[in-house]
Amino acid sequence: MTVRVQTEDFDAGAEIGALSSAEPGAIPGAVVSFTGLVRDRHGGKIVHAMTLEHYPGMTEKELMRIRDEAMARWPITKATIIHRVGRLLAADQIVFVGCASPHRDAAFEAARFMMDFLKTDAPFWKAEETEDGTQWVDARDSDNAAAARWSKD
Amino acid sequence: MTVRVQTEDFDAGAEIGALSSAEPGAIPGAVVSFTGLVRDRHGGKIVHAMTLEHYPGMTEKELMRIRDEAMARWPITKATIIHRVGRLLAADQIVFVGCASPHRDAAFEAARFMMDFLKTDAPFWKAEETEDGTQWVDARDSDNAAAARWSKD
Amino acid sequence: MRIMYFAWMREHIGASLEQIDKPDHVTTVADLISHLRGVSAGHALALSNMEVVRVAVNQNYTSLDAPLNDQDEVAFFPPVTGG
Amino acid sequence: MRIMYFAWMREHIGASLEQIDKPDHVTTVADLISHLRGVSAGHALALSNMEVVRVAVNQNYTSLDAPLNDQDEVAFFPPVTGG
Repeated sequence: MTVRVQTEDFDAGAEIGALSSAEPGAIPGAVVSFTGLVRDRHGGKIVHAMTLEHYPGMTEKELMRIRDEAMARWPITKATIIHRVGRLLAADQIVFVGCASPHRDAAFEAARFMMDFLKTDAPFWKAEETEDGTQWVDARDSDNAAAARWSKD
Repeated sequence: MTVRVQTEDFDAGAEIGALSSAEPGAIPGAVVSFTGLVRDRHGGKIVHAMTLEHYPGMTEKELMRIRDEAMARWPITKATIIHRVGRLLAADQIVFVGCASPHRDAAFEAARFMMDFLKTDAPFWKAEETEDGTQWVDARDSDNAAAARWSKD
Repeated sequence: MRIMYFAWMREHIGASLEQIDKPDHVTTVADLISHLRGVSAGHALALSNMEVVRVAVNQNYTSLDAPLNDQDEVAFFPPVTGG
Repeated sequence: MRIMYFAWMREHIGASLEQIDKPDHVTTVADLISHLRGVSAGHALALSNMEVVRVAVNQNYTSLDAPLNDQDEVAFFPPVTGG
């Protein structure tokens, strides 16, 4: 049950190991993880690095809300969200979302749900460094559409 | 681009690292992984261990077919399927499926697709050791339903 | 009140945090925005198009008609782009 | 032909591999099953309910009416349970 905002890198394998561990009788059959990387090309330009800014306090609160909502909607035994902040280089890891469940469908859906809402709700902003200088990344309509598909109407 | 059937354990973090690597200009933004574990309880019984039997030759062929089909359907840059065989203890890792893509939706869908078809098409059979002795595990209707949802019609 | 700005809004305004006394006529987020637009050209620019501005009061997303009081922390920021 | 059996089918039959000469009257998978049912009680038991048996010829899934020739590798096994 981990939500972390940090400048340091993370070890996806260690996080999957932590999600896999359980009391006797409760070993989850399925662990799904998403690892996001800094792309080195965006909109036709070479990206050297990016800086991630966030809203300390609100970020952790939103990430916990997203994780709690996932745990309320699916039978998941553990969930982890890690997001890095500060300056990152191309190919660096940015984000890890993972969860464990007795059921693979639940693990896949909950992980995807957490990523979709992290993209629209968690207060992080990316500034990309390209050959043309540093620019704030625009939000994408496709991310709002991805989050909207989970609404229960 | 890896398909492996092996008795040894695997390192999910190292596999995610391998999926993340790319030529300059092609760093994928998204890596999704599924790690399957030996559950220690099934149908109300405590499971101590299980033995995985497979059909050497056909197994690798089916896994490559599943991976190739995923790569034809989604824009994924790399995909890995690893399945262990032989005797495994409760909580051991059994299976790893992972893929990398520029798009998180594609990475999530392709990984889930590969797991669904691995469950119905790859010739592996589990015999579980419980307090009542060793028993072959029955196939589940829910797995056929999961694979059927990808049919294009 | 504490007013916070992030990303390009912070750059336009030149500060990430302002501490102000809530004017009496400011009772909602919309009132606060009208007030802030008069503070400087940077404020006016940052708050010119509310379509691309999100508002949080006390670290919860909220709408323009939300009520405010003097102890509130109000944050303005562009649509988020993490992950 | 090479005939292979896996999981509980292998246990019923007591062997994972049989090498046989294809009898002339065996031209399809269905013919082969009829033939094998006469080989032993174990074969008859393993092949009694084809609803729970999958067939592969030369390592590809196939149906009961698929044609066979003497060089084929034919595998019988229960629905798979890996992953």
